[in-house]
Amino acid sequence: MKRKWYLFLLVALMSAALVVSGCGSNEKTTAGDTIKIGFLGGKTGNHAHYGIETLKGMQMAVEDINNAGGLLGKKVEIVEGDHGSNSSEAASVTQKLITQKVAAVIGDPTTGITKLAAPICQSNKVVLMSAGAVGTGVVELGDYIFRDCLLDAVAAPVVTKYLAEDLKWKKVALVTTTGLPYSESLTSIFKPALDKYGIEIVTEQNIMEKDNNFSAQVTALAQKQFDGVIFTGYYNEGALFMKEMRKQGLQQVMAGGDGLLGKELYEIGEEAVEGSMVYTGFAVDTNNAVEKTKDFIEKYQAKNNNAQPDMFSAQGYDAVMLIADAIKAAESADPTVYREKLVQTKDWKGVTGTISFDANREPIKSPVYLLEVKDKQFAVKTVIPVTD
Amino acid sequence: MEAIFDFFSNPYYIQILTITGVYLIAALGLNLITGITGQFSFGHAAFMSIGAYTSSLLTLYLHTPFFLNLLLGGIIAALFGVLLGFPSLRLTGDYLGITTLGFGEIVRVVFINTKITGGAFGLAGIPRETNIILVYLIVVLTIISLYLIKNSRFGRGLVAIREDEIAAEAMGINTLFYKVEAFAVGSFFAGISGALYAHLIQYISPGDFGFSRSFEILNFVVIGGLGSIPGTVVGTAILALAPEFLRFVQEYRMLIYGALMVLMMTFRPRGLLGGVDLFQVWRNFRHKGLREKI
Amino acid sequence: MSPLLEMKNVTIHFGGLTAVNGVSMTIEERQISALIGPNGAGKSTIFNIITGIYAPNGGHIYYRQEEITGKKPHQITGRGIARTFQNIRLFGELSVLENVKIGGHCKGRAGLFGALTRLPGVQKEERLIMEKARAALAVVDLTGREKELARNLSYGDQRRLEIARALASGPQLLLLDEPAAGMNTLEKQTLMQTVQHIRDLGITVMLVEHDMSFVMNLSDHVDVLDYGRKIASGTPFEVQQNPAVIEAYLGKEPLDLETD
Amino acid sequence: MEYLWNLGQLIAQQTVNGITLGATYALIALGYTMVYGIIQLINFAHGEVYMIGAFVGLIMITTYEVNFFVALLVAALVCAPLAMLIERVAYRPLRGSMRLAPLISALGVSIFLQTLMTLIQGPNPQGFPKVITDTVYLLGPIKFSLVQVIILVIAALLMVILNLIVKYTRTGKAMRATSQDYDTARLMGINVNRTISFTFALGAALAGAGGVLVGMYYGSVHPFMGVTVGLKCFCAAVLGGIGSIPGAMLGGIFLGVAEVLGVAIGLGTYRDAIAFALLILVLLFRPTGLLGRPIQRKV
Repeated sequence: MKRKWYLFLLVALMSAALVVSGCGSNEKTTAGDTIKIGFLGGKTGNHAHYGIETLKGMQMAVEDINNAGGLLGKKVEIVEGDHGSNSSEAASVTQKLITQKVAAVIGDPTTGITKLAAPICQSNKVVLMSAGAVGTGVVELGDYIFRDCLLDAVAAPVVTKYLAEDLKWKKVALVTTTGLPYSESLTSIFKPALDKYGIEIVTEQNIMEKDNNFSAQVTALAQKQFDGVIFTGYYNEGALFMKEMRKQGLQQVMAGGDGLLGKELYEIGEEAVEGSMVYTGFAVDTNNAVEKTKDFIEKYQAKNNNAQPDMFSAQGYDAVMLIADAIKAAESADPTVYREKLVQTKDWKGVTGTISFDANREPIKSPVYLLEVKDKQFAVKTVIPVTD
Repeated sequence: MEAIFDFFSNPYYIQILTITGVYLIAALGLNLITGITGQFSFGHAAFMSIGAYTSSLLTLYLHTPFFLNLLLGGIIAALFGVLLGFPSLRLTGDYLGITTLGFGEIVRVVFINTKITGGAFGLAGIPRETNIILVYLIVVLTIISLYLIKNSRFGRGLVAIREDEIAAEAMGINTLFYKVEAFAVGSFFAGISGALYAHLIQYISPGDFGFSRSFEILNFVVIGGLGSIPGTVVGTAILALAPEFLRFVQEYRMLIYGALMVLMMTFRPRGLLGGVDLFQVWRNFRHKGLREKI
Repeated sequence: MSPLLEMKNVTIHFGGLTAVNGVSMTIEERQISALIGPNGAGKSTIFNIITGIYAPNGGHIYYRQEEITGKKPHQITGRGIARTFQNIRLFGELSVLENVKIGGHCKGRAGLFGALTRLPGVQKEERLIMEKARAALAVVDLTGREKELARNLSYGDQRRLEIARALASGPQLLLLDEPAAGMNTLEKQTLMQTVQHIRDLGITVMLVEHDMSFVMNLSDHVDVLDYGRKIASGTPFEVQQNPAVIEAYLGKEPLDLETD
Repeated sequence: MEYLWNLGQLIAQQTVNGITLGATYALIALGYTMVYGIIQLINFAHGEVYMIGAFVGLIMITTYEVNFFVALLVAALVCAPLAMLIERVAYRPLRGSMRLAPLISALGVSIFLQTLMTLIQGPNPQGFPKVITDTVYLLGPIKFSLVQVIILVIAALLMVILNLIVKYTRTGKAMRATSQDYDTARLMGINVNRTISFTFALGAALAGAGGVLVGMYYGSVHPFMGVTVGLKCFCAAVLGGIGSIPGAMLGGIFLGVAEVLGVAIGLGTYRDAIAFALLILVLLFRPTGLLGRPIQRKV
């Protein structure tokens, strides 16, 4: 009998929880008070890092807008939707944001979840602005789907050109993380670029995400001669891969995309990643930064114990600002209306550089920052403008 | 009344109820395999993925009608159930469990390495065909099928295998064949569920159907009460909705979810409705009610 | 007339142990035969070989002149051989009636398709199985207790339920593995009448039993095993006089020759 | 000829790498096999115990700046009571209920510990400081790094200690008796609860040490590191014959070598499937694993 009481208590607690959460989402907000912007991302789970940083950037943008008098005379407010890095939950969360009448959904830097949220936003005619989904086939999912990140299709060729012409690389080893869409897609972009600028791929190796033993692949690499490694995966594997290379006595450096960007790269990789190169659409480069960017960096540091902002927070900031500017231009927070203005964005200046949307709504961003690990820090090696 | 109307006009609630229904179909299939026939299966999500990919690929490349694709998703999943079942159902208990788990992982890795399924990128742009009415219609059909099976010569054979396999054999039941059949039917429902999932979420990737999803479905069945059909319904409803209920505790959500699993098991080791005959409970209730009236 | 069941030179090894060694025997139709012998003589193993749970390493088994050696248990049951188990193996979580209905499995054919469609043929079959089940319960006098759970029955009732379950399959040969174990004298008396009744229904009975008075009073024919070999065979009277049998039992388990 | 020489060298080098990987698998597999041997439970939370061992090692080295070997010892000492607590809270109340109940409870513990660690340490991988220098020894054409040598020596040492405990101590004998026959052991006056607790502690200590070794070898730890490794190590235990201690060692090393060689011949993308494919093959032909006792059908 005693046990049953616990059970009832459990059920009662859960139903109470339902009521509480149900009430929260059901409250009727009159559309006139505020303009709501939805955040879709993981505050918990595997990809929480991206989600938390994106949200920080968004919150700073909203603060700036509200301090400057709001948007169309209204306050802007963020509605948070945490999907716990879980795909089937992401669908419900997106749906929930839409029922809360957000003017736009901003978020998830991961391509998979963006693709999942896209059809829901599209069919409800709500703008989805992903602050980082770099994979292929994203904006094709509908004309309400946007992204504001540096595309690898733009950056990788520019960087390859630099490797070939300035660093005189002739031969490379190409390492892909199979099972990781980001990495596979980046590899498929690098291959024609390497070919175009006359760099030969002497060996291709595959690794797995969350893997930590690369001795087999590195042993295979050791049999070849090459100038450097093109690594298309994430920083965790990249750092461990370089460690294994040094362990086996190989001294080449690697170059890769912004998947390698994270302090973990040198925290895990230590000396092994010194000299490794990473390109990105945003870098804390106080010497060359424009006023707007400097301002963002300072504000971020003031709020976060002097920590430096990363790509995700900067893209989150720009995403909100892009939407806000389109709303301002259209004088309406209705997605079906301001979308027209958003599409026309040309040479828009954000904290991450200049953004234009091309005919397919793909962002063309300039410049590309090439960073280098130096004394356990990312230092800007060169800034390459994108001319196209 | 208005509250109910509000509830059903809120797409967010519709969405989570629909996805719960989709999981319920898979869970009912697993209940047939694990609850009624007593065979461990730790790779149920793999059959969901087979159904999901089959139906999505047919829709995207051959443009065949949705209902046909849905059905084919179930049938192909059932065929794989048979294919896995014949060699592995000779194993028992945990050995069968770990083999099915291995099968699930192999299926996932194969999907990652296959071009036409989009590899690890997954498949996007699957048309939305699933809606709440269709899902619950299939849920009802699934429940009816399970009741029909449970109360038939075939179903008695399955229960006999669960209770005592050697005695079941001695009763003239071809145990291997029956187990494979149960596996096929369970996988069929998983395949249907997967196909519905694909046409609801509109994007699938191999990672959506890993072993954690398999265990999630097993959770629904065990916590509801093995072998009990209402139990599976209750278990799935509670556990599939729990992460949504628990949203208010934010990042402590999964912490509480994990603790709840342990608590539920320690307080009701046979599951919420395990060993409870609802008809009996209802009769007792009515009986009592009558007596009080007199 | 040819025998119902014939074993020729059957041998089985478990690891290094030869549990049954070149045993041949015949079971005549409509008789009650008994298989006796000290503990570990291989009696239950022979049952398991006949019913297909073990495949013998050598020898042949014929049932109605057809070879059934190495067939699967369900095939053998399908041919009309049913059994009970020494350590009761009922379906404990199921009711008495459900247990017996599962026993009647062989009497039907409906599979998955039948379950889902419930065609008239299937319903007729269900009624037939129900009839058989009730009849079998009547034979062992368990009528009226259909809804009880098998595991809640008393030990003696569980043994009788096992017999009913075996009967429901409509066998021509019924193998009873120590049916009287754990029963009191009164229960044994009733059981004896039941077994005789079963024989009168035209069913051949073969039993393994330790209770000698039970065996000697009931059986038409007795085979004696010792260390996996057959050492004697004949009527109860002949067997009791056989010096080899007396020797086998001496010092182990005194042969209870009292035949009250 | 030179090609063959290179190939031979490659295979030999990969085998050495595989054995190192396999030795860490074996350490974790031992915990699975001992617990399964004694209460027939797949302890799915074991992978999380390993993960916590790795984090304890990390914290000891970075925050308390202790010696690597001290960190190893502390990790083992923290994991042992943790596993005993898990057993007490999540498994003991379920002893005697149906087989799947403790399994679900184990999964609950697993989710709980992962989330707890994410809350405390954040979801990102963390670097494990380099505590051992990158010295490389050459044995003919084959390279051994100092880290590899340390892992092999420590793993071997731990397994020897385990064998001594199981074979010669009173509790070890009680463990073996309980795994042979639970009820008889209890009737013989063995304190079954204590023996089971001890088994969990022993397995967890090995896993904790394994976690630190892996953290040091690969230089990173994260809250979800126990999931795949846990499953693979359970595979290794089944492969070797679950319940058998030498079986777990053999299975772990076999799996490690097979995986590394599989990657070397270009099956890298199928890496996670290798363990399971091997397992299924072995089970179909030897249903109780390589060194498992064959099961006799009891009638």
